[in-house]
Amino acid sequence: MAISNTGQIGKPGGLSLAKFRLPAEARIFAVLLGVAAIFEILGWFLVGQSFLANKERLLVMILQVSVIGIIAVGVTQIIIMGGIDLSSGSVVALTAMVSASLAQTSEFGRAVFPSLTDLPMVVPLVCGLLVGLACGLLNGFVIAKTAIPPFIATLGVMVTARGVAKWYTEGEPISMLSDSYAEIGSGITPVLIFLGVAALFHIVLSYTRYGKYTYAIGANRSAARVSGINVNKHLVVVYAVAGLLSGLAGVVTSARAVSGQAGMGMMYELDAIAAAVIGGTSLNGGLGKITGTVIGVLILGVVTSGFTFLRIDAYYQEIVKGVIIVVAVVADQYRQRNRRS
Amino acid sequence: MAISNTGQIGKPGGLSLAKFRLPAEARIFAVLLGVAAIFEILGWFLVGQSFLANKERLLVMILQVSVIGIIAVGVTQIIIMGGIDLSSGSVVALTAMVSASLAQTSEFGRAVFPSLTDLPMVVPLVCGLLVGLACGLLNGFVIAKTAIPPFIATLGVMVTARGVAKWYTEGEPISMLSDSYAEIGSGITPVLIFLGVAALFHIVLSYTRYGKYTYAIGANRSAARVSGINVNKHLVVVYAVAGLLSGLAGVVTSARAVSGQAGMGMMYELDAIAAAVIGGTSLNGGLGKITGTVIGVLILGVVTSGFTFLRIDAYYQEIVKGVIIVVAVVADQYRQRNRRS
Amino acid sequence: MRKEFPGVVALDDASFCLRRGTVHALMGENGAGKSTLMKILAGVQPPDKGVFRLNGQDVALTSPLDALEKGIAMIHQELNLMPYMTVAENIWIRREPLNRLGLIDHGRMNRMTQELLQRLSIDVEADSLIRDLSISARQMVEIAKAVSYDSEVLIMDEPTSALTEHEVAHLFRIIKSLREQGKGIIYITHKMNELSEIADEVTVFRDGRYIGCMQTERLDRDEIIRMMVGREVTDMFPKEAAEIGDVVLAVNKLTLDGVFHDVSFELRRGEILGVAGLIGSGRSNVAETLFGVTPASSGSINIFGRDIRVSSPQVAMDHGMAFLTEDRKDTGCFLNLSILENMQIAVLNDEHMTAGFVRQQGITALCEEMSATLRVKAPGLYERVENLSGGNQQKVLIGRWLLTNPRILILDEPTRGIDVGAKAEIHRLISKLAGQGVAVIMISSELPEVLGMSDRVMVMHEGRVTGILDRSEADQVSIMQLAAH
Amino acid sequence: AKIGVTMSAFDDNFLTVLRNGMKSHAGTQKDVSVQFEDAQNDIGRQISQVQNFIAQKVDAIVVNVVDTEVTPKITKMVSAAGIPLVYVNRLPADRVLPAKVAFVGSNEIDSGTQQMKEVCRLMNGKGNIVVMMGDLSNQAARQRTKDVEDVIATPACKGIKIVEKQTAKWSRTEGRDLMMNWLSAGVKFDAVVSNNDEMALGAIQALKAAKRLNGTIVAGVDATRDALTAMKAGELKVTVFQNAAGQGRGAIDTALKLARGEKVPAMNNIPFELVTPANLKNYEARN
Ligand SMILES: Nc1ncnc2c1ncn2[C@@H]1O[C@H](COP(=O)(O)OP(=O)(O)OP(=O)(O)O)[C@@H](O)[C@H]1O
Ligand SMILES: Nc1ncnc2c1ncn2[C@@H]1O[C@H](COP(=O)(O)OP(=O)(O)OP(=O)(O)O)[C@@H](O)[C@H]1O
Ligand SMILES: [Mg+2]
Ligand SMILES: [Mg+2]
Repeated sequence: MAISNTGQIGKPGGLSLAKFRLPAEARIFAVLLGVAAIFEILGWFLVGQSFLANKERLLVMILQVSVIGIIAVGVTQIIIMGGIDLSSGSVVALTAMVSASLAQTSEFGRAVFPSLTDLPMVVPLVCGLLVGLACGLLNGFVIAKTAIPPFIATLGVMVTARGVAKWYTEGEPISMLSDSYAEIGSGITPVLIFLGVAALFHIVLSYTRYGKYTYAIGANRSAARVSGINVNKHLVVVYAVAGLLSGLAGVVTSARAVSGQAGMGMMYELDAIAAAVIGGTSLNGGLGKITGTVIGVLILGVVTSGFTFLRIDAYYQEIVKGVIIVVAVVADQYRQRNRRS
Repeated sequence: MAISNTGQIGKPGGLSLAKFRLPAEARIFAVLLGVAAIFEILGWFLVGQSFLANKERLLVMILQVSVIGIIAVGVTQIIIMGGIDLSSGSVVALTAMVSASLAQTSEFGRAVFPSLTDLPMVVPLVCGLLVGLACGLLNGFVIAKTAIPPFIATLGVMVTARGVAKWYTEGEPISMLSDSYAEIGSGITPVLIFLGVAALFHIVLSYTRYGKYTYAIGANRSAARVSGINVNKHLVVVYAVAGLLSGLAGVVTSARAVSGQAGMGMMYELDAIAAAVIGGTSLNGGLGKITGTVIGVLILGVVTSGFTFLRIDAYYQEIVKGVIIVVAVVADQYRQRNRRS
Repeated sequence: MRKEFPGVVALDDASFCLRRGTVHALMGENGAGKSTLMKILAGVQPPDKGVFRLNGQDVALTSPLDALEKGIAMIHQELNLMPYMTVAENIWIRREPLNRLGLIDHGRMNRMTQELLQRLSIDVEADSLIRDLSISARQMVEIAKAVSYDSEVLIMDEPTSALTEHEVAHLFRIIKSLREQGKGIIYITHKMNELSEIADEVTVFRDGRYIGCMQTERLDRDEIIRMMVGREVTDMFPKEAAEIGDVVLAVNKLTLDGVFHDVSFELRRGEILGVAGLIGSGRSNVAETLFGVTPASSGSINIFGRDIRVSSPQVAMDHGMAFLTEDRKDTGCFLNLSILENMQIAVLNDEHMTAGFVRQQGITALCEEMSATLRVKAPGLYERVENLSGGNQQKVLIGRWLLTNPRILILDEPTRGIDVGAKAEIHRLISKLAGQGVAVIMISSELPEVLGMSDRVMVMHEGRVTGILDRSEADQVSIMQLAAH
Repeated sequence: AKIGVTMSAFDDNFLTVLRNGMKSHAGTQKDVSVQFEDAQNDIGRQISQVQNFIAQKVDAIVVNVVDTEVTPKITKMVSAAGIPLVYVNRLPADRVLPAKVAFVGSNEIDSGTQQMKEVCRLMNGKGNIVVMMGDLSNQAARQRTKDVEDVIATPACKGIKIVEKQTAKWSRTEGRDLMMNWLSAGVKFDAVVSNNDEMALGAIQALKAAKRLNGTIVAGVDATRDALTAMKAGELKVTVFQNAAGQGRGAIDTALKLARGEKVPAMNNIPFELVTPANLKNYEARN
């Protein structure tokens, strides 16, 4: 007894190719181009200069958001998995302190660990990553074991990590870092690290089991559990990975400033979340792409450089930045709705 | 967690079984007492003094969190309704600037509005409230009209409002406020305002339709809609009310400091959200009480005073504050689970 | 009426007419547009085109509130209650009685609720929280709420899908009394046997179009099915003979404290074990425990001769089990992921992986094949599951578990909310699997389904097994006796 | 000439006076446009702003650095681009400043030292003090606190003891709360030494409410307008004036000179000045 497939497109019993559909990233990319174009046009009128035809400026645009970008990659995964991470900025500070304290040269009289100076660059790097990883693990364990909302768990870690960063040297900044360590933050290295991390996680999220599980948990946690995914374990792993990336961001930050300071990374978590959401990641989970986040990060970079370029006063920069965050997300939603109807 | 409710609630056939249940506030109150008791005991051992048997200290405990408390009342409603508000701290700053600028005395040569000095106290008060209301309306309208996540909408307003606060006098602090205005922030007035607001909104949330709508929308938005509630309208109203309360908090802050400064209220939003969640309000919406929030606010106050009392270094304060936020919520959840099984 | 959603025409030239003092049943396949039309009538969604008349007057509704004020109330297909509010608060939301101060008079509200519930003989306390009620009690609260509007037109969208026989009978009494009061009632259902009992007229929809309308006196079951599906559906429960083999699963005194107790049974290769019982009898909980979702507190599970501590779904899957849960939306689908992602999630084990990477081509081919076998109706594998009709979502989930090549398949309400055509198809598939030697546990609240499909029937009541019947001795009466105990 | 200025914060009272000093002075010059950026106390952001200025090819960059440990890096970046650089207000950590780089400002060590020395003098070298610190991740907070401790370690002030030391994050309300907590704990002290005027003013409010202001010496740093008003009312006993407007003017002038290729001294110290009720008049119109 057969039932005919009245509405079926393509061969009966089979599935045809998916309809062509503009991917979400393309829409966000259009927003990016739009923003850049506005600055380009205004540039010609107001400054008499091209905004984009300036290699140095293009580099700075990405450079200044590389650290945010590295964090945002980790945060994107967490949001896709249905979580949130408010601790990234503080983890950046803590990592920056710890890794800087291990990257000091012996020339300096007041090293944090006088016996641990002139270490090869890899030591502070690895220790920094480990500190980040530890913070991420802490986030993950608290969330998995206690089932409290990630907002609260990571808020707690945010406050605590900042406290530990200040306590580490009692607020004293850490300077006189070795040249090889400073190398991590100089020239285009931060950009390369950011893009490398983004490429890696693009692949991981799209083509590995780790990625599939992340989306599945975000889309429907209990369904993921019934499908045989060890949800709690995966949750810990994803938060740990995000912590690791925050740690990397902390290393890059301290290498860039050639010093470690407890006030570093303030509010970076919000910029990273904003970048991810502007890039099309849904705060409800299950939806998002690293490519989108990269574009979201670039939008923030273009806006910052654009304002300086147009010599807009800092007050207006902040005012307009808030507006842009909202408008970018609204524009994205609007296009999405339009496309679907 | 189980996918179906293993608690076997209700007999088949539709009989309900209204078990006796400790209200959530009682549990949080126990946490508050526990925290206070710890400080009391430590106090006798370490300082040789009673922590609680000190009228002055009890007053300070509430006084120092009154502003957070006023904000937290508004934020609690928003969270009950299933939203979030990151803009409160910035709205405090903006309101503080605007109302302070209208509360200056003419003795002062460089008033912001030289022609608008020596105004009766009610003018800056009302204008401050209106500024807060306007910010709240902006939040509400953006969220209702564009359907973007409240996290993003209020993040945008947060950044913008801070920018406007800085722009208002180009960062210049506003001082020489009239004595009648300063009155709002002196003595126990802030405490009375906080408790008054809390009592008012306790009644509003429990005994008015406004309250019922708020819970209904947070619990099940589409159910609220099909029950005939104008969800979007109510959403705007609730955000507006929360904005109004942030405005009130801004007035109290500037009156307390007898000056208006653009850096005021930094991170207050997180403290307010933490207080609400510690007090048992669920970030998923539909659940929460003003009484719980008041207790949550008090816990923050007790902890701050307790640390100063025990002469614990500022670093440790921050570290422990993070831990307490997490532990309070975990303790609450744990008791909740225990009770249920 | 016409209504389009992105990519779907939900309603196309649909018409419908309801008479005062009658119960009008509305039938059609999943996705035929029944709920959509009702949502338009209740002001939840605006139509793209078309009008309707109420008492001879054209009306255009702007919101649910507007509909309520014009005398149209609706019980929605999904439950629409606020879990942390009381029964009274849920029923009277937006219409709370106020005292002189303009504050809500909770005492009066509770009394009003108690009166209403008494009048309808619904046994629920006015001040209990919704989250403390069983699903069926919640459904009764929804019904009470709809009745409380005292509206001219009452729309009920599959109200009985979560009710026991006892409550269905009770609901029918309520409906009949409303009919006597001269109200018009629209009643949507997939259950054929309810038609003759309650409906005066039946309208059938197919693919968003009006197909036909007839009086129930002249009702012909096959005729309606033909109108719904477009062809004859002859064999409703195509049970194939399968060779019953060795015991594959032996459950002994399985207990989950406070939920079910001392559940023991055996399951053999090629056998279909039906599980019957009233709603809330604990069948789903047993299934969840078997699959490791809620590990047992005592008792043993023996799979292929070995005692296994099934502590998580992974363990169950490692031993060849698969579990289709009863709630598609809550524990089944990843709504905003594609069909492909939904189907492949349970087979991302080492077989299809290289160093953590998914060998996508192979899996895609398998999924393609599976959806062809199951006749999933969709534009492509990359379509989001959210956009599929319920029946097709169900097929995708069945596909997910079939890809794991299970040896023990647990199906919990495999056809809940599924239309006649799709149902027959799923039944055929289950038989076929049993024929291939898969052992099947099938939980179902529909007796005809249990009777038609099972080799043996296990009956549960309040968390205990009250009997296991052979196919030969199982019938409606014997099962109901054990289920009600 | 185009000058790019990056300030460590816009919402800091003292730095606002400094910024306004630069702005108004630049307004009096011909063909000078100044662009201000707000680093919001974030060193990473500040480095990016400098890089943006370099990409912009401004004629000179003025940096009010978030934390002085970072200056070697900034010096290197800006020098490599051949753009003149002026550090304002906070003394750079560079051991030597290369050509086209200069500093205009005060030596931070002086502020806390002058403040504590005066308090010590008022206390006749003995008694108890409480210290209110700024945000601990901020350099000035640490430096000023250290200065206070250093002064107490000198023989002349040996009799002074720090009984409490806590942060109030630069803010007046937090200063007020902190003081109220101390008072309620029954802490006994003769003087309040605060890292800035704002916290000192908060302390004054709390002391006034508790009727404990009489007989308590309150000392701040910055000589903000509110602080001078409080001093005039006899509430604040000590503050330290830092010539914000002068530093701002000096920074712009130095930047312009460097941009024109003129030679300027590398270090331009504009000293801190102690303000007490005795010399209050000289300062009232200045910040
Ligand atoms: N909000 C929506 N967005 C997109 N498509 C929708 C939406 N609501 C309904 N549809 C589609 O419209 C069609 C009709 O759906 P409707 O819910 O009216 O069916 P139904 O007859 O009630 O089916 P069932 O018997 O399963 O309840 C289906 O194809 C469904 O997928
Ligand atoms: N989501 C839920 N919320 C509250 N109680 C629930 C929920 N799901 C099930 N229950 C209750 O748990 C008990 C056992 O339910 P279970 O689902 O195992 O029964 P069942 O026989 O499978 O019935 P059903 O036909 O509803 O699936 C019942 O008392 C039921 O009311
Ligand atoms: Mg339907
Ligand atoms: Mg069930």
